Amino acid sequence: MIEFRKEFFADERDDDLNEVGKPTRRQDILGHVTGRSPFFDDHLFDGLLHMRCVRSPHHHARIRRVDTAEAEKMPGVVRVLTGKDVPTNLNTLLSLLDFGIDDEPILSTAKVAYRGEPVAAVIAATEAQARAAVKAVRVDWEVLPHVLDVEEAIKPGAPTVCEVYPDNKFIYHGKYDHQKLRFGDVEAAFASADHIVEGRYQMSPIEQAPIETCGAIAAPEQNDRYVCYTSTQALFFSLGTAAKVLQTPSSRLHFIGGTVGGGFGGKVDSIHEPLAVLGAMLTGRPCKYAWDRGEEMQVGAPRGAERWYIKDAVARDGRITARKFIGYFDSGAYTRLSSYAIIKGVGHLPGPYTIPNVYADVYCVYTNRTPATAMRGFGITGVDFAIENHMDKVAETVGVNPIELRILNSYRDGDMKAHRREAKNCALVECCQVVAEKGGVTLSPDARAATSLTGGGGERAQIPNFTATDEHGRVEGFDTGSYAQKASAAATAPQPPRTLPASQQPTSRPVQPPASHQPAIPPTPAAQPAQPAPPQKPAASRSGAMRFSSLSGFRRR
Amino acid sequence: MALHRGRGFAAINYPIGMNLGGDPSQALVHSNPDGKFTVALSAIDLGQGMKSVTRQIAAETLGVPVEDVYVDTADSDTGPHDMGSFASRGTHRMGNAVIQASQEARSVMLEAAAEELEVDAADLVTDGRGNIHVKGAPSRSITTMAASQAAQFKQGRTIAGRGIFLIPLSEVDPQTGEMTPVSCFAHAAMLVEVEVDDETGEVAVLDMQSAYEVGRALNPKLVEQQLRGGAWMGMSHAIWETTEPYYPSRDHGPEDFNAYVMPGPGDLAPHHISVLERPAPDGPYGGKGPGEMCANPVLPAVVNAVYDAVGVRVDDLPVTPEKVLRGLKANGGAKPRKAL
Amino acid sequence: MAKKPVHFSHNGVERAAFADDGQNLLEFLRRGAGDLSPKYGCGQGTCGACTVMIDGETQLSCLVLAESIDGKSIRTAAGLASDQLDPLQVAFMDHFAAQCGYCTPGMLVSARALLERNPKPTREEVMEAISGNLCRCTGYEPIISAILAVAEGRAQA
Amino acid sequence: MTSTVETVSTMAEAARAVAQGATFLAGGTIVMRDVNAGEAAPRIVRTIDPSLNDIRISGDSVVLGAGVTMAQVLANRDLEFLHPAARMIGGPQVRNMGTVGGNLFAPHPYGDFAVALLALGARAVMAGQSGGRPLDDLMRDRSRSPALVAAIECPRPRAGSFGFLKVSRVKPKGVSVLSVAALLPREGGRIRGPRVAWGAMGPGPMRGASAERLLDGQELSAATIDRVVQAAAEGLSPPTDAIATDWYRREVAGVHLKRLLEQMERG
Repeated sequence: MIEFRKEFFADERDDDLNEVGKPTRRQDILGHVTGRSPFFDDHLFDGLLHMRCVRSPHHHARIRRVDTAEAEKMPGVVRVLTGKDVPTNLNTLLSLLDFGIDDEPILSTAKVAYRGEPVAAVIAATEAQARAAVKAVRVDWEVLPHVLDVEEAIKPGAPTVCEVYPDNKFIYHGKYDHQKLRFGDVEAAFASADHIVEGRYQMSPIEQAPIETCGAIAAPEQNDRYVCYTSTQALFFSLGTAAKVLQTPSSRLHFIGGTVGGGFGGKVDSIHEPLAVLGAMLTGRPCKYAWDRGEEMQVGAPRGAERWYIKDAVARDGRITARKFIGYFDSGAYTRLSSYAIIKGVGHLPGPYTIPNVYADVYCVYTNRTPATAMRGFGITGVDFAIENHMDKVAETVGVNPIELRILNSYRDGDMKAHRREAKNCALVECCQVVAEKGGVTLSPDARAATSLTGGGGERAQIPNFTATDEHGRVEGFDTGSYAQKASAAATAPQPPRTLPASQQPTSRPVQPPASHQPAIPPTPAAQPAQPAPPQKPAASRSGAMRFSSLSGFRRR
Repeated sequence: MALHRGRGFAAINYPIGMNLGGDPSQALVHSNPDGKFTVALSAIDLGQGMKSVTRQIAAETLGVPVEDVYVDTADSDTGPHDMGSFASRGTHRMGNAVIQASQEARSVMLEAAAEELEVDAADLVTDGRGNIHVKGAPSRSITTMAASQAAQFKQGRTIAGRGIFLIPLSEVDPQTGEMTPVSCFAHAAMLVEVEVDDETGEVAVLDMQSAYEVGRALNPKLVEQQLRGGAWMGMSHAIWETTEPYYPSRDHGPEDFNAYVMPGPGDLAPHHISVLERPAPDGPYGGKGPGEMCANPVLPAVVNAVYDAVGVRVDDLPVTPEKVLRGLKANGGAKPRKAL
Repeated sequence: MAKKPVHFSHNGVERAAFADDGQNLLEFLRRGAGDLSPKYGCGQGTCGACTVMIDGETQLSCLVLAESIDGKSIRTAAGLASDQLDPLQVAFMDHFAAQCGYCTPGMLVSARALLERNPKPTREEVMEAISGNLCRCTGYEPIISAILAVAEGRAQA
Repeated sequence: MTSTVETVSTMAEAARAVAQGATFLAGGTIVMRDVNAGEAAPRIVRTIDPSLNDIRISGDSVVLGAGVTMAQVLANRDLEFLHPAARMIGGPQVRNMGTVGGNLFAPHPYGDFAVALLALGARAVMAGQSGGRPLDDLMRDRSRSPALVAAIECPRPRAGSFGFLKVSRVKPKGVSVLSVAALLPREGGRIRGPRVAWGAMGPGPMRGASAERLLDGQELSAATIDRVVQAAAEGLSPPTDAIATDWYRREVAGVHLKRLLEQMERG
């Protein structure tokens, strides 16, 4: 049930290699079948302590008081940690790459913004004792209004989920409350289109569901160092995060992993390592922090939901002449990796097709749910679902065979893509042809004759003469800068960013097309009226000191 | 009751790696005195086969049998920096770093061999079976073990190499989104056949016909693992899974695998895979990364197939029996289209 | 905390150890007996990663009270190979039936139990036998193929 | 709360402990899960009393010790009428562990074996008490069992008069969208005293009163089935969970009952 179609692109390939291309057995397979592969939890320690977290039962609540006194007296309990025990109790994962502002406490102290958010961590001799003590921690909550829907969250007056982003939208480049893609002029194309095809698509939140849950074991090692066995998908992300959160030189941390029971994106967040190492530091004993299955599913970050609105201008023959996207990523309560997934997703638009006019506004939206993170196909799977569902509607609208439609619009070598780079190494046409052949779908002679190597370039290689740009969604309060250098800009921002009132928003041309053209696309989000000043955002970690990031070198924090 | 069959199609491309932070990966390669090589990484094998594919790449580049290479990962004390295993970056980024490290180690190994054979290193080739010989003169040869021993105990050479992959940091234009997002793309097309029960809304996947373009298939069995398992996951995303069944409500979120439904062995559909290989010019031996994109075409293909079967288009995933049944009731029953 | 003595046969070796009150067999085997082949996947009985054989029957060790195995015989994936690998282990290698490897020990125990009571299972019987063992990587097909290959004598032992 | 487990040698001792508030541990699939989650009662009792696993077959009824597992049911040819239900409980491991007695108390969405027993008119024999008590009583409030169940007495249905169906999202093993069991005794072609029971259509296994009413005294004709299907969900209060909404369960209850009845009619 698998074939290798070597006849395709044969002249681009030298198939005469010694090892590459061979069906060699996996290096790790003997360990797997004998049960000897060393996963993080397969390292045994005498006197291992177990950590479990006290979690919010509310979607959104202020923390009035955390009382750990009773829990501390419970059998087996060695220590109960709260936010004050965490040296740097505010982080954002991509801060290691200077992308984004620290927005998420390790153990929250002021408020919680999703159900399951940790506010204390119990360390006990057995897991059962830790579970029992978790129930004995008393938290005095003041429940706050919450918002769960992305489009509700960006309406004026919605509760602020994360004080760093008071309008519930991530700020791109210190300038805009969304990421823009502008290529040509979609509105002009809509105005002259034979057909307009619109759709709304909702990608569901999904659990990575590795059979091994996420976790780490840390233990004191010689020379004042700590070893950490971890299920991480990104060893140095986790190491760098632990060093930052614990304010400890990375040289004191010895991270071991690499043999992981499935990840699918759910083991990038580096949630467990800092707390496991902190537990080992504060108790002087080996300490394990891992999710149980219920936590893995509801507290562990899922693939975030995405909502997409797509509007196409289509010519009678099926050629798509313009495509407009409005996208909302549901980031949950904090940023984690969603802000970057949008960059990646925008670079992917409009899918594997050459469309002369493309527009996208994509929002990273905060809601009172479990923060989202990476999952297999991060930033792409959701929008591909939307695009390919939409392509089917286009095919039906113009009465073209769905496979034929893809080939007709497919990108070819030499075409200009919407992010202004030339398409190379394309192979979509051939994939479509092979599947059509296997499925007994008859294609037209043109579609059969098409190739990825031909038909591209020339006029299709040109960047449009005119691209409509605009300033909507402009915010003030950040220094402008590249998306990759924004942490330093944030450090100097005196106030949380604000969206400018509509009257003050500069626009180079109207971006709102006539309403009749796009009933399914919600209006471009209107600027929000000024709100009362949000609670002061935590600023503890934003001193000006230089620190070393193991991922991106020295930088100012 | 009636069961209705329908077919749905989707095609996708997939970006390999990411532009964030230059997306670096490093590798160190060295031999022991027996001519056996260790590749030290801090990459993660999540099941995708990182240890195995880098092992084959190292062996190919070094010119030694794969059995003579062991990939040691991940230990932050010994493995140099790597961004991690995500974004379909592992094979491409780490593969390139391993090639570079292996090339450097190989050149030292050939110099050691050249000194023993008293020839010019540039005239030497490896046979991939543990021997180094003069090009065109197989009898003038030395084993990699002998060369390594000479390097260690006689010549004082370190048969080792360092490699890194790094792309220039790409800015993103705030106004237009101009950027260099990634370096290459994988591709796929998928035709799914489903059967829909018009009384219950239940959808069964009957058959999947796919074509995946993955760059060079560096290990065809590892590629097949990804494509088969990934397509299963795509089918699962399409019809079964979600952490929030009533999104955006947070109610009834599953907390175990009985409530978090995924297709079982009895829900499988035959999956007929065709692999196309258009080597990526910047990929390790032309390899890309099939690990993520394999799932993506299945989701829309299933949605399109359900529409083809009964005329109900479910625009919000997953395609639960309830959504299909509500659609059928709204349409006044099944409206088979059979357009494909 | 009360400790309870447990005598049991572990992959053919007689052993004695103390179980904690309320301790499950999974923890007991892993931390008490040093057998790391059964894996924790859920602690709820819903994933099968902790599957072991108790007196020849597959059970979920996370849901077995450790002290209840007193006098019983436990087999785990770590005990499948003797002088040589079990044919199922070889078939799993040949068929690329493992990716991350985390479900593999439990899957192999379920497969072994199947073949011991039914050496010539149909595909449906294989699917039924592994239906309590979740795999997130493979899509099951290579696992089914590997087990059928052993049953049909196609795998090399 | 951490839990303490006592092991006693007889059912009588176990029954005393249960009367004092202890939780009884049998197969472990329910109680050990709670122990692992730190949700179990502080005091747990188990017994090694072998009578718990007795199976006694007589002409018109069977007695199953409360500790009989699903696998033991499946291994017994005299219990063939219970095989369709036993086969649908969990995967192989769970069937090797889960017991007849435990299934009576399995929370939603579990308890499909109890659905079959309820339709069959089984009675629960309580430890230390003589005579059985109808499962209908026990199922009314499963959270408060009056005593420890020692065994189940179950009448043997006449061939072809009993059927069971479970609907899952996952195959071959998955939890219930719903399950339904029907006992249709016939007299001269007409159904007399039918019993229909539902799983996952209420807080626990429930009798389907409306279906029973419409079946009683009727021939199992297409017209009868149509009437039953229309009213199938009446009086039921299905929960909404991750698997399905109450709306969906109501919508398809009749469809699946129809399929069960047609399957029984075909034989």
